[in-house]
Amino acid sequence: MENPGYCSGSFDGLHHPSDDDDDEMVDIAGATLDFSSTDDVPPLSSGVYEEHNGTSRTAGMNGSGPSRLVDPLEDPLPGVGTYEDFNTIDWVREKSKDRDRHREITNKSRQSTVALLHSISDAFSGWLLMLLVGLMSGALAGGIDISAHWMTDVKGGLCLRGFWFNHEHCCWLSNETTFQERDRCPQWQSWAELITGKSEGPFAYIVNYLMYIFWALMFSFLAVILVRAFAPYACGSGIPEIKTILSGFIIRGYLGKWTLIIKTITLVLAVSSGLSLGKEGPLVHVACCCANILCHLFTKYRKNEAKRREVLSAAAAVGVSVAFGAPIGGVLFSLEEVSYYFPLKTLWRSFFAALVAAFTLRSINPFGNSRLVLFYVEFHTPWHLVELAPFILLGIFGGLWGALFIKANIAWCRLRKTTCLGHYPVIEVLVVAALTALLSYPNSYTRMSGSELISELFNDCSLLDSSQLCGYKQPANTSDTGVDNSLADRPAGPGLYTALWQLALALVFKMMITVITFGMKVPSGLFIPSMAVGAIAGRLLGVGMEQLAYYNHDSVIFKGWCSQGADCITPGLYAMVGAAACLGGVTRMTVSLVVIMFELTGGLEYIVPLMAATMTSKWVADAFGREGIYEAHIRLNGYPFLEPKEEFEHSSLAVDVMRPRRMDPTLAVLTQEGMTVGEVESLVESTHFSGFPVVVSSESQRLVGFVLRRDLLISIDNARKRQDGIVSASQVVFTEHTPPLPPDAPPPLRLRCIMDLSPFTVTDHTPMDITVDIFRKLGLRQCLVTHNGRLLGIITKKDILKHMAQMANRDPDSILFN
Amino acid sequence: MENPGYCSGSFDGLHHPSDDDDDEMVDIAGATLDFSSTDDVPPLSSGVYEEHNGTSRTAGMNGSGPSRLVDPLEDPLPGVGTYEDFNTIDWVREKSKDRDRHREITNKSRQSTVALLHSISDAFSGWLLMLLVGLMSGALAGGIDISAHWMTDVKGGLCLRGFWFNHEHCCWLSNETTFQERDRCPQWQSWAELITGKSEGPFAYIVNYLMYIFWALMFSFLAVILVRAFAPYACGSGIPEIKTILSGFIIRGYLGKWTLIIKTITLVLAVSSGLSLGKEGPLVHVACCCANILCHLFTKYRKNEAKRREVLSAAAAVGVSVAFGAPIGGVLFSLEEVSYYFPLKTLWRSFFAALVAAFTLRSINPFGNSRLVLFYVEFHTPWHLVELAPFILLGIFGGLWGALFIKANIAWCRLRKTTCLGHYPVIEVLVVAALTALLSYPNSYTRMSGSELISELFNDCSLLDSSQLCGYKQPANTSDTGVDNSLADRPAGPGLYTALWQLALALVFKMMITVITFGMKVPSGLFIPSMAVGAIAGRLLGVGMEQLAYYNHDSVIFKGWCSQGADCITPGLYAMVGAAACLGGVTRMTVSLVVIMFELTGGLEYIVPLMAATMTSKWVADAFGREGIYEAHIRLNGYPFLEPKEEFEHSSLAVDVMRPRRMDPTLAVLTQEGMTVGEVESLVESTHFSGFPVVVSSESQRLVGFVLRRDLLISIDNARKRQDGIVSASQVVFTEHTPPLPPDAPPPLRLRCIMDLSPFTVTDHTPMDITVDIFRKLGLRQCLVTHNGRLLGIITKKDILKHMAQMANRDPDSILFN
Amino acid sequence: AKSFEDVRCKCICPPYRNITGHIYNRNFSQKDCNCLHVVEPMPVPGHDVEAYCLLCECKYEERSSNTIKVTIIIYLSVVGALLLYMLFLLLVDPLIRKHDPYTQPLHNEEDSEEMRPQPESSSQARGNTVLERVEGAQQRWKKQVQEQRKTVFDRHKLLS
Amino acid sequence: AKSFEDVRCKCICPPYRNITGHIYNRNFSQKDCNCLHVVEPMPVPGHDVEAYCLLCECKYEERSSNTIKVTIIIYLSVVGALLLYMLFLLLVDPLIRKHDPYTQPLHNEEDSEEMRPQPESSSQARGNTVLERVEGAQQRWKKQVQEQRKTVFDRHKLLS
Repeated sequence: MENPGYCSGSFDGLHHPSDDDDDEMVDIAGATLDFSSTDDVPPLSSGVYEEHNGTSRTAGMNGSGPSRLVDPLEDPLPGVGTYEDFNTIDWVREKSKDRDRHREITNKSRQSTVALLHSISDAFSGWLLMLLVGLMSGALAGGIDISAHWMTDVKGGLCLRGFWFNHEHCCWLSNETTFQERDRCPQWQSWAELITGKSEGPFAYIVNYLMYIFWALMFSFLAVILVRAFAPYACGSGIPEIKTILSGFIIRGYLGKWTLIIKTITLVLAVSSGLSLGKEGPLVHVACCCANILCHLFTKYRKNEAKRREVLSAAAAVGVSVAFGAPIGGVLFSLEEVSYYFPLKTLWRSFFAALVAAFTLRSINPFGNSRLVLFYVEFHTPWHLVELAPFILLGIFGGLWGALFIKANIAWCRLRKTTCLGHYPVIEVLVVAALTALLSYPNSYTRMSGSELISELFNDCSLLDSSQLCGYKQPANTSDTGVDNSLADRPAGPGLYTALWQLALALVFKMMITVITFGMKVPSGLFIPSMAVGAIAGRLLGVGMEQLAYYNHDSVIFKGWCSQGADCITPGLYAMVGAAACLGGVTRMTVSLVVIMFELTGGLEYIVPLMAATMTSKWVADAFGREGIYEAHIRLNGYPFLEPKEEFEHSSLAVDVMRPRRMDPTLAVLTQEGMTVGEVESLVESTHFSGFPVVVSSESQRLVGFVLRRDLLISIDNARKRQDGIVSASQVVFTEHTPPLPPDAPPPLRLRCIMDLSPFTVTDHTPMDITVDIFRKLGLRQCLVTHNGRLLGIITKKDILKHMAQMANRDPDSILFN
Repeated sequence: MENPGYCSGSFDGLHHPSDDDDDEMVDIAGATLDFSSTDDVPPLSSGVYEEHNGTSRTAGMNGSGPSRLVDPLEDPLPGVGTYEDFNTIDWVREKSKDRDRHREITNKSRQSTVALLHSISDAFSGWLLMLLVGLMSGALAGGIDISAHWMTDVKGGLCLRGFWFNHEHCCWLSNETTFQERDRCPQWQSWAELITGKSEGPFAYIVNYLMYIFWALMFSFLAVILVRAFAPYACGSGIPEIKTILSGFIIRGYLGKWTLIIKTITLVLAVSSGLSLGKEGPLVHVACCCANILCHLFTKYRKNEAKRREVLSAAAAVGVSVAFGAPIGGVLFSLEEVSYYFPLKTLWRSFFAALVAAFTLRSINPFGNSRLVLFYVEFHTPWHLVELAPFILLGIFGGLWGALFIKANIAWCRLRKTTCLGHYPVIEVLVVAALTALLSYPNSYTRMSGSELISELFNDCSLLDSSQLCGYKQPANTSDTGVDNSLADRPAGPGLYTALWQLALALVFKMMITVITFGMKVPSGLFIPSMAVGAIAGRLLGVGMEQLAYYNHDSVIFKGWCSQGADCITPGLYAMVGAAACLGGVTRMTVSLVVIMFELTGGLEYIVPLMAATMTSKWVADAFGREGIYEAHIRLNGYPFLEPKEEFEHSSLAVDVMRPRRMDPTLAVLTQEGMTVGEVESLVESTHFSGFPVVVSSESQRLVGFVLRRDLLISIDNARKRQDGIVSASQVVFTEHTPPLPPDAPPPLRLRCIMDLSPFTVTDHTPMDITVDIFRKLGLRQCLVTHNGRLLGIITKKDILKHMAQMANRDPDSILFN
Repeated sequence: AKSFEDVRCKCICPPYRNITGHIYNRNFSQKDCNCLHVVEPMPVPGHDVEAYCLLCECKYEERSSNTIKVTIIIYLSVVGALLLYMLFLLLVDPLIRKHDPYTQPLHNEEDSEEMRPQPESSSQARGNTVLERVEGAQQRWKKQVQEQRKTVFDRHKLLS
Repeated sequence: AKSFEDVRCKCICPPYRNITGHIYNRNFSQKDCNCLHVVEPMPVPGHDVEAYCLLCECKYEERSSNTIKVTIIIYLSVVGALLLYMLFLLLVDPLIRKHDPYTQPLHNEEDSEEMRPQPESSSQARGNTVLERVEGAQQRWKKQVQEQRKTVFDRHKLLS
């Protein structure tokens, strides 16, 4: 190369390594939107110097800010090699960049001790990062648990011993608690007591009711207004977006520090407001935000989108780990449900991070019982093979509800997206919160929070329990059973019948309200409401089975295993199976769900019932629609997500999908020599493609390489400004050696260094199933199509998604992003 | 096409759909070796008719036997699309075939009810197959457990109540057992009692000693002789080969029915002979054999090498699941250690199969204690953070031992492979068995089987135990502790000191003997010996720590958590951690190992100690050599295995790796028209490549497609024999339309249908790291290299492996297979 | 060192013969946490104590009231700070910035659907004083939030 | 239905005061499996029974002696059959086949390193009688085993 300096950073001097790098660092997470959000408008139009500044800022966001001058591995031109917002990354290019970087460090490490230390610290930085992510997420989850618990109780009253205690901790040391009312103590005052001084009577009830509604409205209003004011990206569950981001999409600011703060704060508010939502999905988002922010501390991850996504996959595991106290389940959740590219190294690291997070959370001990979740249960009562029948029934229920929920929720969200309903997000949240509070207060099972409800339903009745659900008739001779203080099967008493009615009403209410709650503009998870629905259904079925067994324990079915006096049916187990079935129906998880439930209960005995229920649930739900709630939301929003689970079923060929179509004008290509800067610019201006193939000549159409529009524009603009003699008539040269030019011609612009010399190609006869596989497995953004060595066209990820939508009789224009 | 019938099965009539299809079916599993095992000799040389027969038999082995005539998805010519022995499959081609098949069935299912039923049964056949694999493997594992337990005890004596009872079951109902000697009962007679009538004294000891050696020699002789006579593939652990097979290699007969029978039988013999080996690795092989044999029942899996490998991945999970009673651990083992292509569907299915197998095994109840493994333990004693230090020490020990073991074992195996030692496999086994028996009888900890030893070491001492390891000095006041019957920390007594000395000797012995045992020509797993070594070391350290704490419980370290009378150190836990560390050092498993250990103990509490130890162990061992024992054996044997865990570190380009090299003659190519049958044949004869690119013309070198040597030869030979007028002067035509020929020319041979129209290409500038990634992720066999649209060369998997060997300064000729 | 009010031993005794169920709550240390110490006064005569105690379940529990206090106070102060800042941005900021050039882009953006970045604001923000730099950063951040708000709330492109 | 000898209740009682440890073994059903029923005669006086029984650990266990019997017998017969077949192949087979054309390829293969498949044997095996077909299959199988043996034991190409 005659001018090697050009391509390797001769413009570095132009960039001010000023002291505002710090400021840039601060701003890294909250990423700026320098370029417009769609790529059909060229981002470079407002003068070159500003543009240079703009791109350098983008590079800063990508993390190349402070160390730009010291690191020789830097991109040759600032901005080249970065991505625009709402675009998809090229996994191959990113991974290749990382390998180059790694190779450089390894080579250097042989030269000096400092470099050796640097290479060692580089190798361990991944583990350190994981440790930090685990610590931070665990601490945040602990804070969220404590605050949410307190805020939920604030709806009912206040503690006089210290306003920061929730109801349970207020009565922690009280001796006034009785066997029937375990949490009543004088230190805890309901709002009626505080305001009117009376704790009983209809007036006090009305005051409490009103205060409950007031606080619910207050909390939900605060939640939605904070989201709207500071971080609109903090709303919703976050899992669909994280799935898309992990598959390579870029949404700047989605995992930034403001999103983190606001999501953490408003999640507590939303959960405490009594809305039918959980904190599990948002916790995954929170963990991913932590990971993304901590990534900026390490050069290796700051600069590489692919490496960062590995960390984010691990963070998703951390989120579930702290949400359910299930480190292994979290890792499998990340593997099965969220992640796109999950190498083994990430498996190890996410396991490590999940463990660290679980331990941090345990040491915070948010519930005061050394457990990570409120609804941890530990039973070891056996189950009988005959019981598989009701478990499968629960699976069918879960599958049906899952399918129905997805359809209803998507229809509702579509309504919100397309009609004027979407213009009043704040009012919507307030109306739903008011409705929820109004309807849920009278029923004690809806009044309590979702986790408490699940905890109560999972719990098995023993003599020690006094809840309504354990309102069995007392047998005549209690003390005869001696040491055994378990409750053998007994007839249901009036308390239990009341509880069953209330539960049935709660079931209907939860099923309705969750449909319109999920998708509102507050942080909202789906796990807890789904599990609550399933747990209620399961408990109802369990109690029913129990009574059936009690009244018919001589019948053929129960004879063998259900002798009188034996504890043969565990309603709590049914609740657990039901919860798993409903959650499975909604999310279509299988293995990870079973493992999560198994870690919740600590018993390997129940794997088979859980597996039977989740499998049935998945199959039943799949019969109504192949996609889970997250995929449905991804599709609703038109994210560029290539589902790795689904096979491409159709027999189309690459030539059917590629652009240009048969009727279209031919593909816009650059030639490796002979085009002038002006011609290139007008070609780029007149089209909106994000990249251009480079060919030997337009007659032969033999492919040389591929140039991205963004890189091309940045390079030309920089060259025009900085390089002497580059005018519109200068030739653009992509060859290795400059061709002979006439003596009076202006100097050529050499751009080989921004050209991708190894573009992916397939032949026109390649079946689309293979092409889709290549895109999925390698994480491509585009692929060129050749016929007998000649360039024919191009297939982008968007083309494939559009084609798939068309094949499924959906609107191909629903795919919005590249 | 003018002659569409030609390419789609016009020769089907030639194949006899005779009643010996049954016979073929029987022979399917024990696959024949029709072609020679190296590909440099063309397989087609002995006349055309016989060849046709031969290939049809090969097709039968691949499973297309019985239903060949009814299935229209059949390959156009029998033999086309199959693979030779010791070759690598093309994943893309196989998966594409399966998708075609699926599409066909789906399309048909809309036409008739029968076809719909067929499509449904096809969809569920995967699950059914998994059920069968689980049942069969579980049953086999149960049989192996029972037989091995009995045979091990036969070395010591015989039961008079029924010769089929082992020692424990012989004394199952006996009342004569005492607290000290728990398994002594009159029904069980040692050989000395049976032969001489005396049970005590030096003479009886000598008789027992001799009988022990006799049986050990007998069993090992039987094992090696059966392996040699009936199924040489049944020897060894099997995991390296299964890894290679799962990555796409073909070893016909390796998973056949004779291998299954012989491996099952000889595994029991080998384990009972007292050799330092375990049954876990071979159980994986056994499960894979089951899966492969059962695959033949389902068309979907019989015909497709890629689909079959999915089932085999699940079977590997099943193997570990029954070996350790750890279904989740098994799935993770398959994912982390064995599998190459592991889609989510396989995850679910392998989990299901692993569960079924574990339940089958549990219902067989081989140990009479409702547990799946002998060394199941259940402790819940807490551990303290300070103890992490000894755990990490154990990790370091495990890592060092792992690295040392791998080096020593590989050196020994290389010796066996290259020197005359390898010519006496039977004598080698006998010598090692005699040595093992001779040295292990005097020491009670080596005399017992590996699983029993581990079980004893894992066990925590309570008052109920009477083993030597629990020989603590009795405290003065036993009964004061009341309900608590655990053994609080106490000074070691003379019994324990004896045990410690014996354990130390056993440790040295096991470490030595395992090195020369693993790799002998009997079925041999490595898990149990590694775990035994680690467990001994851990127990020693644990007892040491315990005594340290006892004598220094006022020192700074122990003060906070180890008050007098409290049970603060659990030597059993140390044994467990040590076992995990050593196993981790040898195999380099991490997550799956932790999960297996956690399922063995049933307690989530110990995840952190286990994780700390395995991670340390892996890091320490990796510092001495990156590869685990299985990868080391794969490399020793030169299997074509492209390690998915390792990154390709070097900066070579595709052009550096491709053939022809710079000095070589140009690439042998076919042109799409213009070559005669004779020219093609002489080109094929004169080279030994397994495939040829087809180009437009030899001047332009523009790529059209790729033809496999095997397909080409079969097609030409068939055409010469069956098609009128095909002579050596006939033109071979690869184009879609026949070019105009002179009127007197013989009819052309049209071969477009055997040409792969979508060969993979990369450009010459593609970095090798990207190319390696493509090969790995897509499972390619070869890839063509182009420059500016012209064909330059070809890269095969073997080329890549050779290049990687060269880069690592190893002998590139060690890669033997394609 | 756990403080006095952070440990408790809680025994739940179910109904037994004619005695109703009871809950006993003492702040005892772990080793004293058993029925015989905690249940006081013993409601049954001496020979029944053992049977009664077998039915009771005693659990030792710990908490950290400081963690709770600190967490709740931090949480409330963050919420309060955010609310104040929001009010400031809503009410005070427009007033004091009435003639500030920074408000210009804000108004512009609300008009045009396709917002164009305004690099001059950031280049102006590269001023010398700390205040100016902070203000520049704040300005950029406000624009991002506005853009996010438009994407999510108005155009419903993401997260709906 | 479990047979009489397939269930047991085993109680292990550790040393207590001056009484040595004891193991009690009865075949009781699951519901009777506790210390009070199994430990007989009781080694301690009445008032100590409870304390002694608290130290003992009783476990109910089941097995299937039929499964064990069947497994071991099947296993031994398979081993026996294999050994007999091996002896047959080693000793008898070469004798009765001395002039049989099938032995031909066997000898050939031992000479040539690169074994060529002998399709005629399989095509001849497609005879009419069952015996001939079985023999053909056996012959093919023997060749495979020989090839495997050469690969593994002689050439050490695989599995070493």
